[in-house]
Amino acid sequence: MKQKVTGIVTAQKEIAPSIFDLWIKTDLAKDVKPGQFAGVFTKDKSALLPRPISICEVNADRTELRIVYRIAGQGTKEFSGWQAGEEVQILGILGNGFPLEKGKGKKVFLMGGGIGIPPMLELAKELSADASGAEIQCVMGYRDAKTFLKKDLEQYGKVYVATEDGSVGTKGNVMDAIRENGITADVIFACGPMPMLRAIKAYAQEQGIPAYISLEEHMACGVGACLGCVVKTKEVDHHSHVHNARICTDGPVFEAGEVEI
Amino acid sequence: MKQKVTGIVTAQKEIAPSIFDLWIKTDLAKDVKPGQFAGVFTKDKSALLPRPISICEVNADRTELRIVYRIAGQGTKEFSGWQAGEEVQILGILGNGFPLEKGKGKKVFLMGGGIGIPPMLELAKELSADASGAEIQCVMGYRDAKTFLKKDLEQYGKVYVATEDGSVGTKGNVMDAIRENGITADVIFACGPMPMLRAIKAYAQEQGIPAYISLEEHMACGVGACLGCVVKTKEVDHHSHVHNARICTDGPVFEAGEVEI
Amino acid sequence: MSGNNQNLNLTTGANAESWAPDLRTSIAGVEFQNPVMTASGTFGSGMEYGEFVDLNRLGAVVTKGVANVPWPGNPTPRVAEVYGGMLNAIGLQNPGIDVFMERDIPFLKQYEKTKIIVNVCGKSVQDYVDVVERLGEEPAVALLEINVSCPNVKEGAIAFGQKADALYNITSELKKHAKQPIMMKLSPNVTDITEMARAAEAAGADALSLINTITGMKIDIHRRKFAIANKTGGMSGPAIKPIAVRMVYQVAQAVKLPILGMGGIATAEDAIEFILAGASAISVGAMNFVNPYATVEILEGIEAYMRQYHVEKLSDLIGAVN
Amino acid sequence: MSGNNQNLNLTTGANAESWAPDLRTSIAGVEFQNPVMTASGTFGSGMEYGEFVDLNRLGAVVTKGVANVPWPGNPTPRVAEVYGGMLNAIGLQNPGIDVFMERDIPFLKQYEKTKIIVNVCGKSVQDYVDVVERLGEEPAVALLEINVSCPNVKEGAIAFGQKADALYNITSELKKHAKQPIMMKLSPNVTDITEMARAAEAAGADALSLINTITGMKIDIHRRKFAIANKTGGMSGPAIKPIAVRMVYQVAQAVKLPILGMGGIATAEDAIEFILAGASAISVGAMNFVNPYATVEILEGIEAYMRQYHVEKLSDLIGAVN
Repeated sequence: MKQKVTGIVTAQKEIAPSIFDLWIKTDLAKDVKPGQFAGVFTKDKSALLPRPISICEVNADRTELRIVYRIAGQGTKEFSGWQAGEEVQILGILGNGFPLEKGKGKKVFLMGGGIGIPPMLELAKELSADASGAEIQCVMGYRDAKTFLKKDLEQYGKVYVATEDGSVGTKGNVMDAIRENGITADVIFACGPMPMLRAIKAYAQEQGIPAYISLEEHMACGVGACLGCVVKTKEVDHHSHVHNARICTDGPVFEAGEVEI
Repeated sequence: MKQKVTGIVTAQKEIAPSIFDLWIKTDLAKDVKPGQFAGVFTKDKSALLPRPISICEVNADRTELRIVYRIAGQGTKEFSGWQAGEEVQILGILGNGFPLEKGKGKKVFLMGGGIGIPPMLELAKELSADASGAEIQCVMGYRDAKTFLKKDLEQYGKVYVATEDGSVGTKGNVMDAIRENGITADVIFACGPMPMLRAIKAYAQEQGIPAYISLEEHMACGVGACLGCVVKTKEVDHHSHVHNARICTDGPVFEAGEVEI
Repeated sequence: MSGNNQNLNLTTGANAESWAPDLRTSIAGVEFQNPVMTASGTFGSGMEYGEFVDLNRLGAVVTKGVANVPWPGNPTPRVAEVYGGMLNAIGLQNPGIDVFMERDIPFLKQYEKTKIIVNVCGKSVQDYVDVVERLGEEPAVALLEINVSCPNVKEGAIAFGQKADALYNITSELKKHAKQPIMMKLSPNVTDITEMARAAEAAGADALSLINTITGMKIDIHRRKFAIANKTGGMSGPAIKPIAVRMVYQVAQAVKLPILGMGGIATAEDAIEFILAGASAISVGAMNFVNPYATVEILEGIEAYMRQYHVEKLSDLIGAVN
Repeated sequence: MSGNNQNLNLTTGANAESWAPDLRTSIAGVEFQNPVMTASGTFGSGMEYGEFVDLNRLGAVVTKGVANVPWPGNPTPRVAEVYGGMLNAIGLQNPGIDVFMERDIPFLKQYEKTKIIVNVCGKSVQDYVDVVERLGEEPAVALLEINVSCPNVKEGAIAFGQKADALYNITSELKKHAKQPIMMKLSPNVTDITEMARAAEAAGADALSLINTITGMKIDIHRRKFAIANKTGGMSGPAIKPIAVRMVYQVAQAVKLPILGMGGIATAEDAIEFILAGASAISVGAMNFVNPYATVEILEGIEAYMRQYHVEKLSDLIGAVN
């Protein structure tokens, strides 16, 4: 059930320039699925709407959420100043997350770009924990050598890195890394900037494999009421009865072929 | 010179129900005159205007301001939560304060009602410190037995108390206390609710003595620019060239005969 | 100078007295258990917020606007945050009256204590007539709110809401076809809101709701682009409340029609301000997004205020400012 | 879902490059050293804020409105705080043109780098004409801002600002008598701001300034009384910014006249938003009350932005949104 709750910050640190790693104690952690997100509220009454931020992972006893975010404005700037012990307001858990079952026993690509990398961690963790033994290949795109979360991901699978400046791994983006390493997969899970997702959609189509991509859009309510965060869909969707799915509630994860991006 | 500065809270406690006693370290304390006030800012971006609050006193080495205020809304409610060490924004020092020289060597009434009592403390202190040896008679009106600042005032002069519920001193208001104690004065300094100030104005006129009263009005800028906080004056005043003096800069203290209240 | 005066915090006002204030109110002969409703477009048809609040506690659910056929709405981005509020240009995306009758009405009928108010939109008078007639078949719909003031659709809508004669014409036309009482939703984007209110009254409107959103704009200075694809969006949230209260008061002085007041209501204090200004009921809009429990908390706050000041009936507060 | 995007904080943008952006701008042939000005009525004639900022750093001081004779203004309370802003109903209290010419003009003349813009108010066309003619005697006055949009005075003022024909008439009449270029200050309390802008342009106005305040109301729910003696007041502050930006953009699209943009500007980011929307210069209003250093901080922030994005001339930013 979705709720707005008070959580307590347990730890926060900067893990790359203006990328912050925040742990929050909250009951919402109990049943998080990989790829779901939370709405985090500022304490600034001039900035009222929740900031949608994807869950990076939950701790072992499922009592705390980890979110890794980039400072992108006054809201996230405020978040970066939060101290352990501080009470914060969260709306969650939102969205449907990645269809884990599609990866079971398969050879998978987990592809993340920039601040789209964090949700891949919980996904890698849960896929690797699954008895079916999926083969997890993480392909992560960074700006530079500040490869945040790389070590975390390596616990669960092989990690291929692409950097824009070529300082680590393949010079270029995640598609370049796939080519350079000559790797393949039966299914793709991805999160990142739109150009990357478009490239992945095209690649998946030419390979004839499914790609589950996590989209973002400016949101207001986060619960499916306001129709602010829609994406054009190939088919008329069940809710809108027009070609508009709600990213917050029908997504944020869609099979790439279903959405027009 | 007026400035907006960052001060540091050094102490705060509740000295009567929803009456708070706040000390702030700031250079603004250097040249405060009794009856002047400061604009105190909330940290809540939905409530932007400074709250005008009169200075209760300054410490011996003039490095800290003391303000005693009542919780009257969201702004003062926020103030009441401020902890020692916290940085706060203040605009000051504002207004002209009481004309100390008018009390020198005289028999004076310092009359305060409710949250109008605090500014009387610095005034009593400075009058009593003056070589001319004014005879200080404080007449303070409270709701009930919670006679905040009474002990502070007693350091500087005789204190007569009136309480609405009669629990301490004279039952009634400050005028009742004057009659009951059969006391008189050559000059009055007063701050409090409008009905009290009107009664004092009438009393001063019938006694043929001057009364310097501190007025309040809703303010915006606090520095004389917006013309929000005016009071009708008997004479055309020098600034407005109509019968409107600015309480924030021409006041807040006026000789009772000069203003229409 | 004895320190500024501001309102005391209401929530301190509740107490455990045995008597219960009478929160009932009515609009155009329709009785509501209390004055707390939802602003069209911020609450869907209640499904999403049913997870957070008991819909049976609301005076009414005012639905998202529905048209004769499905509308796809505007391109994204459709929403942007602004100081103390937000802009939206959804463009009245809706599944059309057929789906609405089959899916949304039956859902809302489950909540027997809560009245159903349907917001009706269209691009031509005939569009509105078609929807109004379909809704006439459904007795569970208590009241129709006619959206002639959406700033985000090119044709129709706002055109009817910014010219008194156009408002008069569509109102009188809809009155001929409507089985339920009709409540015209007024646009704040006008020179004189009372002129619009009088036109609606003269044309036979049964009630008025105001305000719709105020047209605003946000520019991303780093990309030098509009924050919203539609360039302009309708502004809502606490930032617009003083404008809304002013218009509710002006309209209450100008016409006899009951008013559903809205515009930035975030707290019970806000709601009471609208009621004192002349609103018979109030709607919570964008603040549902900020606090999904807002409607019920506001309801409880209104009751606390009535206890604090010993107000027996809500009707004693309507228009009671002086 | 990879986290929301918002603007980066501008102040990180400044750097120590040697070149200096050209901040000069002009309105109706008047050259200003930079685009940062003050909104009429929030800055007096500069005396009070000269304690906080060096008036010589401003593009111009726009004075409090001055009439042909002293005006007493409205009863108190005249101001009230609202969410993200304030309401005021000062009622254009002013000492009249005689005192203004003897006291305020000589004071402002000391600041040679800063242009003087005088805001002119009146209750009849003749009132305005009298003031405009007196100001014509003073070459130090660079530009006249004609206040036809104060919502807080009963007669005149707003009446001229809410009807296109009335605005046309007063504008063309004043053009006959004005020695300086005239800038008509438009009211946002209209259905279509572009209609007003076109009327002013057609009548020969040299420039436009917008927006004036938006009429609002606040009710003290505990006393059940209006927070302001005048009942309604003009709303200003960050809360109204999106409405102001929208109107500046609409007007910039509709007419060729230069625009002085204002309405809730608190930061350099806000100021740049207005400039991108089409303003040639901007005024800081109510935020002077919140941060008396706001004007100069905004000036420095605009320069930092221009350095960050290598914008050589301010004119490259005017209307540059797309």
